[in-house]
Amino acid sequence: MSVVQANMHPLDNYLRTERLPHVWCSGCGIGTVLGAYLRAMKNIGMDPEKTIMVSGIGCTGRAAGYVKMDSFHTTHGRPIPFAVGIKAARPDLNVTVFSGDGDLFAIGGNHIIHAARRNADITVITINNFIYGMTGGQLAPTTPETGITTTSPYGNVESPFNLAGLVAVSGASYVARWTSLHVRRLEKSIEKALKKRGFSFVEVLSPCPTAYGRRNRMRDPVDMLKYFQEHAVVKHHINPLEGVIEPDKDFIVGEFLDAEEEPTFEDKLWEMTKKEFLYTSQAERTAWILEHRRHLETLSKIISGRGER
Amino acid sequence: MATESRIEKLLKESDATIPRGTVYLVEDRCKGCGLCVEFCPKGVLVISDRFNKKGYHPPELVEEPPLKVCINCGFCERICPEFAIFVKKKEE
Amino acid sequence: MKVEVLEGHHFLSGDVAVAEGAIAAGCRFFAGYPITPSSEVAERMSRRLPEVGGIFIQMEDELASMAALLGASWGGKKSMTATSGPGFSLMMENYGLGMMTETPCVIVNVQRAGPSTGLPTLVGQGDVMQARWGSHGPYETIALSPESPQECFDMAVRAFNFSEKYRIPVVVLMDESVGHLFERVSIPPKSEIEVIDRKISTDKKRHIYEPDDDLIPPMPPVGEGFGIHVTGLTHDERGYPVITAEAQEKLVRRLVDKIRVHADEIIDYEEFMTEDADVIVIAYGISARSARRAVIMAREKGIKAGMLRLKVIWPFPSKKLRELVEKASHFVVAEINNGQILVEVERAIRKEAVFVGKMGGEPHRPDEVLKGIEEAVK
Amino acid sequence: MARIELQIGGFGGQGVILAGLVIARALSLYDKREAVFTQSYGPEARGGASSSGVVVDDSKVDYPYPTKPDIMVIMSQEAFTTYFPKLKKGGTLIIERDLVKIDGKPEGVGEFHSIPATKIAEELGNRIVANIVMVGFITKVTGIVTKESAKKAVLEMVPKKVKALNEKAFETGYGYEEE
Repeated sequence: MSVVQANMHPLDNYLRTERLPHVWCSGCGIGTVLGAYLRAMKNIGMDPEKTIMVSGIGCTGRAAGYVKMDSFHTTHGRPIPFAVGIKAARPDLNVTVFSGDGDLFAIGGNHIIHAARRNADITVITINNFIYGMTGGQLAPTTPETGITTTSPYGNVESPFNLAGLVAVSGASYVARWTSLHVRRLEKSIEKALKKRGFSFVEVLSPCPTAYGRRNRMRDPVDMLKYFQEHAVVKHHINPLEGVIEPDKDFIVGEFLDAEEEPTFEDKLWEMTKKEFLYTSQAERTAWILEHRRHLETLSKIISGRGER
Repeated sequence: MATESRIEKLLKESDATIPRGTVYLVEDRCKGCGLCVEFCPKGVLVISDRFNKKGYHPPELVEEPPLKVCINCGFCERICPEFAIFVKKKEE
Repeated sequence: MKVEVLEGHHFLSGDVAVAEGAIAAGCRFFAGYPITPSSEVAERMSRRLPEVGGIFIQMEDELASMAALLGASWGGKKSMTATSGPGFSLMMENYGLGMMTETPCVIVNVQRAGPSTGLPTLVGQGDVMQARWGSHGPYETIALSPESPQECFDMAVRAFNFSEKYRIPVVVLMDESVGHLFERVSIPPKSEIEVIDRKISTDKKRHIYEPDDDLIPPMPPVGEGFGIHVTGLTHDERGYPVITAEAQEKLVRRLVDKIRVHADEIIDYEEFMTEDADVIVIAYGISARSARRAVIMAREKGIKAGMLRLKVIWPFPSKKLRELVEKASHFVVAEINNGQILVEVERAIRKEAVFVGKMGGEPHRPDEVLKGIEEAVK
Repeated sequence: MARIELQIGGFGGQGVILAGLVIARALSLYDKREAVFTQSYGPEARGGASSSGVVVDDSKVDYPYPTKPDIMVIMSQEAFTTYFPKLKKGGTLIIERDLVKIDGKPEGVGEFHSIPATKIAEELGNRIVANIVMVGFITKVTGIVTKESAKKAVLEMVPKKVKALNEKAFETGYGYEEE
């Protein structure tokens, strides 16, 4: 029996549908996670016109090309500093970085720890598929020990990064890890991350059947999701160091960190500017205030809230 | 499926009705990965023999009441990486 | 000092002057990483930008600085960074992204002697070709070379104007000597400083990379519902990736042409005693100040010398050199490297020039350039 | 007046950079001359010999560094060894008398002046103003810059709470009578 044929999908308003189908392989989890992101946006009523997505290079880096919002597909490893720049210039806009583990933690590793340290008010979604997918399956900073890749044909001798743990200890405000199978909780988690003022980070373990699964006994996309189903243990607010992922062992997913809100990097930058800024003319003053109205409002709320505590 | 039949039984005894859903598909976006089929909690989907435009086998429905019916849970919609499949509540 | 334009006469170093020029041009965002001999630019900006409603960020490295610059520029701020050799090398990746995505911004490079860490505190002019070809792929660049703090101020304004007008990252190629020497800088009132702002797109239906007749597409603002997509991949006018040779030819040809067709508006040089000159020295930055002295010394010795000083290095004034080669018989190139502009000069005049190079560490002494002039006329 | 080159040499921490900068600024902004200030950069400036240069001319200065200084101010023995040989024949030599041990005017020097700038500064209350004592003295004996301009530049460039001390240092240096 055939399902009902449709021309439109409920998320189409958030997608550049003229560019679909996307480039990702059959069974790749990136589309699933992108869907969770767009649903989360929709659920909390975040205005796509006031939202910017920045991606780096790699399979996940292509995400920015499919969302119907202002989007930037930048250079390898640099979406976070690009996003920091755009957010500092326009604190009234929501800025999300959507990129892969290689992009954000190998070549761009320095940037993510510093953006977390600064508590830049951006949301970072990382697809962790344990591999460099787009370039054909080379070793990633997340490839599990013993993992076979095209550049570790005898097995990986390195220890992988514990991404969520690393970000949690670097100074972020919100950190969570899910798998692409945990779609509902992922969606809720992204909602929280988007709403959180400050640096928020969601790591999503996601299957790459083509470049990783094929070489590591999980050829079918279903195999990897089943692996997630069997080994993922939901646990919240753990010691970030517990977040290591080891082959064939259970691993923790959940909310690693949900810190109390603190003034963000942009709050502090603009507060400093506001103190020093000598308005040169009434017109300029008005323009400046308009531009940062939303920002100033939230800022004053936070500051007065802090006073009450 | 033991638990499910128990739930079915409980539901039958109560006034509650199981929500029913209709499955929709933007067929040419499908890449035949099978995730919707595999993870549908009700098992209402199977991979069809048909090809879509890109040469993939899209899913199709096996409605076998009372157990194999779409309950509008939306999991297929969420797990689908292609923005291809979605469900809507069936109006009775 | 809470003023936007530091009107009046001041005694400033080149590094401070370039920062003041940037602010006068409307720069409201600076991202950088400290590096000698450019750090004074960052220090000045960190003090000044909050006073004028701008943002200063010290990033974690130069890769990040350059990326943040592009982000802020799309966020609507005129943005700048300052660096030196090793940092400039790190910026090359996103310099290319700026070229490909047509993002206005200004990079100040206070050159020191290299390669590598080289002489951090001492002068060099070895980044001329890196400014031209440092990122991969074909493109056209704009690079200016001031010889004094006054020009550092003036050229910062001009660099921003070029970057906004042609939607391109512009390099201000300073050198340690010019960056660190102090001289009087006279700053006109704000109303007398010409400031150009980028063309803003107002039509949401218009494709993001649909150029006007001048080959430059107006820039859409972010956060206003334009739904733009910006990528470093080869793209079509909608901004979408198109991975074909045809798309590359069309896009990159325009990126090159948008500078080439406007080259005459950009190119700038100073002719010093060239009118009747038999021998012409080509120099820029601090080397030009040595060369100017050498030309005077040569004239005292009865040699008809002159100087062509490149105020804008890229685009290169080949046409001017071809004119000069009709009148003058000899050419000398003085620069603090192993012959970079030399290649361009010889290509333009189609013969050899006498090269007075220095590997770096100190500017030419005037007598060293004079020796080159004497050798040329021998 | 044609091009005049002044070089001030000493060791790091003596304030030779500020001394040169004050004079150059005074010349440029208040005496309306064309002046340029340069300094030696590099690790040697932190502890070793350190120097600053002022070049003044009627028209815009071309080559900005001193080549054969007309006036050489030396504030340490090491700086004397390093910089003195560059002094133009017949040029003016000014030394910090207690820190540069030489037997009277060296050969080839035109005018020769000496001042115990550090001792004077100590007597005024802080050796840190030795450089400003020297600026006062340079102003007086060379006439390269007018007194009003030099003093104005000094007061502009030092922190508010030490203005009085620096003014006294400048005046004392200016009024110093050589033995």
